[in-house]
Amino acid sequence: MIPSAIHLDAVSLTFRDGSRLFDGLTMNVAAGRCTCLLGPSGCGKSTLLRLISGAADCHLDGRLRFDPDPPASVRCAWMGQDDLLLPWFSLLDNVLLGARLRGTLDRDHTERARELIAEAGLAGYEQALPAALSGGMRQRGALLRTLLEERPIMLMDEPFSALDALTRMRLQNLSCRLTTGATVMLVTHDVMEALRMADRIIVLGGTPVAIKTQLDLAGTPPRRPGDPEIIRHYEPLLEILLSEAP
Amino acid sequence: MIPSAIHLDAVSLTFRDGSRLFDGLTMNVAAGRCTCLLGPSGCGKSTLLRLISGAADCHLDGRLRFDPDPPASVRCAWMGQDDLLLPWFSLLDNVLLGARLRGTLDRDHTERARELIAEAGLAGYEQALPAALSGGMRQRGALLRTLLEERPIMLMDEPFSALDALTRMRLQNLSCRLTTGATVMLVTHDVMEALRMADRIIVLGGTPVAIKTQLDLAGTPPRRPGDPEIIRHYEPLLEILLSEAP
Amino acid sequence: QDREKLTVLLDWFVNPDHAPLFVAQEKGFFSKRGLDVQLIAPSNPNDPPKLVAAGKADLAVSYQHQHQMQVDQGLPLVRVATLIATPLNSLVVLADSGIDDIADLRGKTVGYSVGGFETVLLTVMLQQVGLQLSDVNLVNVNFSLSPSLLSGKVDGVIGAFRNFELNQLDLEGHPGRAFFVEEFGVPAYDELIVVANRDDLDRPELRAFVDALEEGVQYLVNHPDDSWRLFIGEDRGDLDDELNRRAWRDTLPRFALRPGALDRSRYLRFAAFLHEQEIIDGIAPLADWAVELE
Amino acid sequence: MITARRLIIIAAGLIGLWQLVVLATKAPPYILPGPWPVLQAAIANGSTLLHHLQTTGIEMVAGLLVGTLLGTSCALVMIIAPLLRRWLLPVLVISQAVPVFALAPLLVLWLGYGMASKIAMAVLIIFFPVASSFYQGMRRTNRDLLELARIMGARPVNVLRFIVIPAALPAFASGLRVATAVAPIGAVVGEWVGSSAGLGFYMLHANARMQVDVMFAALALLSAVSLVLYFSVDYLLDKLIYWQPTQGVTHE
Amino acid sequence: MITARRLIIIAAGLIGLWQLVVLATKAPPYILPGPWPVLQAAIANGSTLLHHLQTTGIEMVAGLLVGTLLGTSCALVMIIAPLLRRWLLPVLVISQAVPVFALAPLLVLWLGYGMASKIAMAVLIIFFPVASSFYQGMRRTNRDLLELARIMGARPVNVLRFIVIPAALPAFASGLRVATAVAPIGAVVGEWVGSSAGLGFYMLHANARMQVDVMFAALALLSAVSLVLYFSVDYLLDKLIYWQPTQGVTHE
Ligand SMILES: Nc1ncnc2c1ncn2[C@@H]1O[C@H](COP(=O)(O)OP(=O)(O)OP(=O)(O)O)[C@@H](O)[C@H]1O
Ligand SMILES: Nc1ncnc2c1ncn2[C@@H]1O[C@H](COP(=O)(O)OP(=O)(O)OP(=O)(O)O)[C@@H](O)[C@H]1O
Ligand SMILES: [Mg+2]
Ligand SMILES: [Mg+2]
Repeated sequence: MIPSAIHLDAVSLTFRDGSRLFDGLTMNVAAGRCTCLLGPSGCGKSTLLRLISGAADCHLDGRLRFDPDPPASVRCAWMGQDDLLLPWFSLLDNVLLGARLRGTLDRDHTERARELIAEAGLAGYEQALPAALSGGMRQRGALLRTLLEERPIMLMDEPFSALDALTRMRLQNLSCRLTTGATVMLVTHDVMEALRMADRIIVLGGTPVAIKTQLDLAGTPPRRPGDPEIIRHYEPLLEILLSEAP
Repeated sequence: MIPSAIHLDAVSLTFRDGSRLFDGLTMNVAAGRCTCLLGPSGCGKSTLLRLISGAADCHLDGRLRFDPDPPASVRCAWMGQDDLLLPWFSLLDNVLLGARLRGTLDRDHTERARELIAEAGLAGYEQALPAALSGGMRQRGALLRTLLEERPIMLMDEPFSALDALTRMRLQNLSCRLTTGATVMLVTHDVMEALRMADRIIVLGGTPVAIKTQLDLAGTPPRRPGDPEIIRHYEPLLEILLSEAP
Repeated sequence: QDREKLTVLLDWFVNPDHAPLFVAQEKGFFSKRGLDVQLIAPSNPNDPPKLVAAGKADLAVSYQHQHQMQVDQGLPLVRVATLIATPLNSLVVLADSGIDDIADLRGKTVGYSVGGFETVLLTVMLQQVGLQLSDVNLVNVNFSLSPSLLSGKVDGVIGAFRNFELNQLDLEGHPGRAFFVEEFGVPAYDELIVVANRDDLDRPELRAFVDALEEGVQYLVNHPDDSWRLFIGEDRGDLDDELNRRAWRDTLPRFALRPGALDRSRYLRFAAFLHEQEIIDGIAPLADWAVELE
Repeated sequence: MITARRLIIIAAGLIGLWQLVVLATKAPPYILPGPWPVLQAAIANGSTLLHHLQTTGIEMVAGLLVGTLLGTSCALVMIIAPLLRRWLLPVLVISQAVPVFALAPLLVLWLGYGMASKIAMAVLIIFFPVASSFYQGMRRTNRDLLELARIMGARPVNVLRFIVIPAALPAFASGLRVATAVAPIGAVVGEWVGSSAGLGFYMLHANARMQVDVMFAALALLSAVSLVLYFSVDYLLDKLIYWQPTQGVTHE
Repeated sequence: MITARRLIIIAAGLIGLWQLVVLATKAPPYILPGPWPVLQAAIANGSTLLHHLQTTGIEMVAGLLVGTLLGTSCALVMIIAPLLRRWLLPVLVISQAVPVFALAPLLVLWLGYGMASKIAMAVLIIFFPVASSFYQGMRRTNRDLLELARIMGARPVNVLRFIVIPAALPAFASGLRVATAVAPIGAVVGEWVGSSAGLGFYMLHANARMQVDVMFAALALLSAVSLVLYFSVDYLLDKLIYWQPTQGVTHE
């Protein structure tokens, strides 16, 4: 699996209702690295991920390039802000959705899914329907479904937002392990999370929305909570985020 | 508006599928105070809030008491983990839902809703349908809808989980201001948030789920980020949350 | 064993009008001539001749006026036998309705079921007393003749069969009064006939069928009581009620005793009548649409 | 929206299909005439057809309106009063199982031979899909929304108005589409109750006179009107559910 | 589930209602007989009725099965091939506007006088609600789910199987409920195509001979069978959509 770099050149979007987002946004996402997107609510993070995944329902001006450019059907894995679990499938079946949809489901894959489910603290809930799961459990299901995809580009929209500190840390570690080598784009509102997971942090903001700050971090994610890199960047980053856009 | 204390005596729940939750849980929530619930994902925080709101679809053993006990129709305001915005209503109409459902909508109320929407950073989106809003914008809509209710008991399930740091802080402040005097129960996974907002923090955990720790905080919420009470409790609380249940 | 299959479509549900067919069937008059006759009842009297024309059945029970209209429309059909040799159609009112004469119908409502022919009958009858069709209100009651008359929703109905609806009304305690069409300007005609596809005329089975039918009629008039038992026999027990018994009695004298015989000038006379009333556009040579089988 | 050009293409396609069926099955003209003789018959009887179409059109639209009203009312009653539902639902189901000819005399007895009995019959056929779909749609309202409303101390009528009914609109629309498609047959069947005008009446009449081409001309006219009615309603329904833009499942 | 006791109560209620209508409207017995003479007629013609019921029962079930199959197939075709849909949908709509008597001779011509033509007619009436509702349901599949599947590189057939079809099952169920309710009339109308057995035939027959009580006995039997069929299908459909337990909107 060769990871792809993602290049956005002067991107502007127009939604169906005519409203516009971005105004010539240019962004480069390094191949094989984890890029975390931070930015105020409503600034366009989710839309950006959808755009890259091909799921955005809007008109694109400007250019979106992948380098190298794998076929669309094996390019991305995407975890949206909603869990999008299928209510008629058990947790296990939901986690296995990708393979099932491609018709490539086999015993190994199922075995692996079971292991990951256990690792995510969901052992015993394999056969439960989404309606009988808690919000955080559903989110973990969606995460595992995404991680099992193993694509060159992994897009994750606030994947740990509904998890408690301990579970969150575990799943961050799991995610890092399973996405090593892939180009990861991760949207989060948790500064600590961004600092743990990212090779590069991009902060969006302003009107029109543009890159406010870009920050490259040393060391290999996931960083331990007390990592000096985290301590060094925490306060300044938070300051940037808490500062009002002009 | 006289706030109610909430008493759970030896509560056990049985879901429709026969699975059980809690085993004689006893919990007292002080009247007029803000109680934050922390605990691992899936431990039953949301279910607890639903139980108190009367929305839980399960069998209750044990007792649930309110003191004083206002009529059910004016007892609680509830914000679930999902935003539950009505897709056919604009943001403004969604925020006004309570009054509209009770048939008490008037100009003052609408004016107030508009003000709150602006205060939550959503000015200009009053007429937008939920489908055209970002996740965090929808969550703010749901929060405002709840805050406008002004009930003796305010139940909020991870109300800020989809918000960036700045917006989150603003809405925490807004919430504190608008719920002063009410009994607030707030579920969160963010330790800092709990320390800012709570008069009392209850940590759930273990099997069967029980109260692991209970912590009373001095001072009036919302505390400022550098507040000594926060600094004092942050590390120990995080430790408890990160410690494996036996 | 290898008897010739012959599918015969009735015009309507099984009723005493079909007695000769069933007597012939039960007495084995068909089978002894090497015929295996299957009788099928439709619910729309228009369809059977069409299906014979399309080759989906061998014979159909039809009405003379319907037959002539279909021939006029180019259907390759030929009358090969007659089942009932007099008109049955009549205009019926309730006896206590105060309508003693057709002239009393002025301004009243008259129900009918079959557009075209029945309205023509009514027109001609009204003409006898100096009225026009526009002097009455016409309503298509779609075969719901007696109920609409009984419930007072119409004052008269055209298309009522004298052997049937009159008895029906009587049994409900409201006797009717019939005005017979042939007594009010309509030339006499055959009510029920049997038609075949023109291409089949040389099939010997058809003549055999007519012969069996004739034998059936003869048995019927000679042994009416036994025939009744044959008619309601076996799986037609539900036909055994007062109405059918009366209808049976009233139908007996109306069967064609020589089913195969054709009164040519009577057919041409009726064709002229239909033509005059603009029911048919032209009059084809008789041999094209009505024959006596050799 | 369907443009005039597309309409013409579709009409041409349908007529071609018809001709194809005639040719392929070799159906004789007195059972299934081809488009050409039917067109001639239509032209020859144009004004009569249009005259009868008027009657049937009124019946169709009136039947659709009254049927929709009755259907939604039934659905609402069943939602509001679950106890009543137990009694109403069987009656509704039976109402669908009763054939016309059994009811016709009753309707005429109660309503006479005027428009009323025909519309009643059309309504009987039209209302059920609406009632059933709308009821099922309302019954599937998100439970959490209902709980939210209850906690808010909502008045039941407002829960219906602002939550349950909008949530069931897609289901209602689906039922109304079925109802619209059967509206023409509802009107035609209504005319069998006893009538002196309308396309159904005229078809029976032509059928009895063996004017098969005239009957098919009436049929073609009825079909055209049904299509117009159906696609108009379809368009309006898509507008009505403004928050759920329709799109294909596959990418066109 | 409906218990035997509840069934009896409902039956008694319906019969009471019937008697009430008779008394209230003073309908004469030759138009609407009361329950009592009808019961007598039912007993007197018991074996005949049951004999005809068999035929109609087979037609109903076969019509429902084939109709559901055809309906789902049509819906699937319209979902899979939007281009084809443009042509298919008008044909389906027209198929609902064509009255029986126009089609009957055609069906007999093509399918003969046997069961086939009757079932075909029943299917024609039954399939549309299924096709329409199922299609609408599939068209409303959550867009995000479809995008997710596309991103996953799903095979289209699997998207249908695992996402689109399950998502449309509630809508399908709603359509199938309507179809089940009209299945009896479908079978009855099918028998008008030309038959010598079946409750529809028997009713027409009894009607033509003014045996109104016998006709209503057949009607009552047909109604009872429809109710059983409807509530069986209703029950099965509730089971089929296992992830969406039904509940009342109001609190019973
Ligand atoms: N309807 C249900 N049927 C069966 N089990 C249920 C049902 N709803 C919830 N549960 C179970 O109850 C437990 C608690 O769920 P709950 O949603 O209250 O958790 P939570 O503490 O809010 O978790 P999270 O932080 O992930 O939101 C979970 O284990 C869940 O599986
Ligand atoms: N379908 C749409 N039509 C119109 N506007 C839209 C649509 N989808 C999103 N938007 C607008 O685009 C902007 C960005 O939305 P997006 O969901 O990308 O934000 P976000 O950065 O993910 O925010 P959050 O942190 O709250 O999830 C918002 O202002 C939103 O109103
Ligand atoms: Mg987002
Ligand atoms: Mg929860």
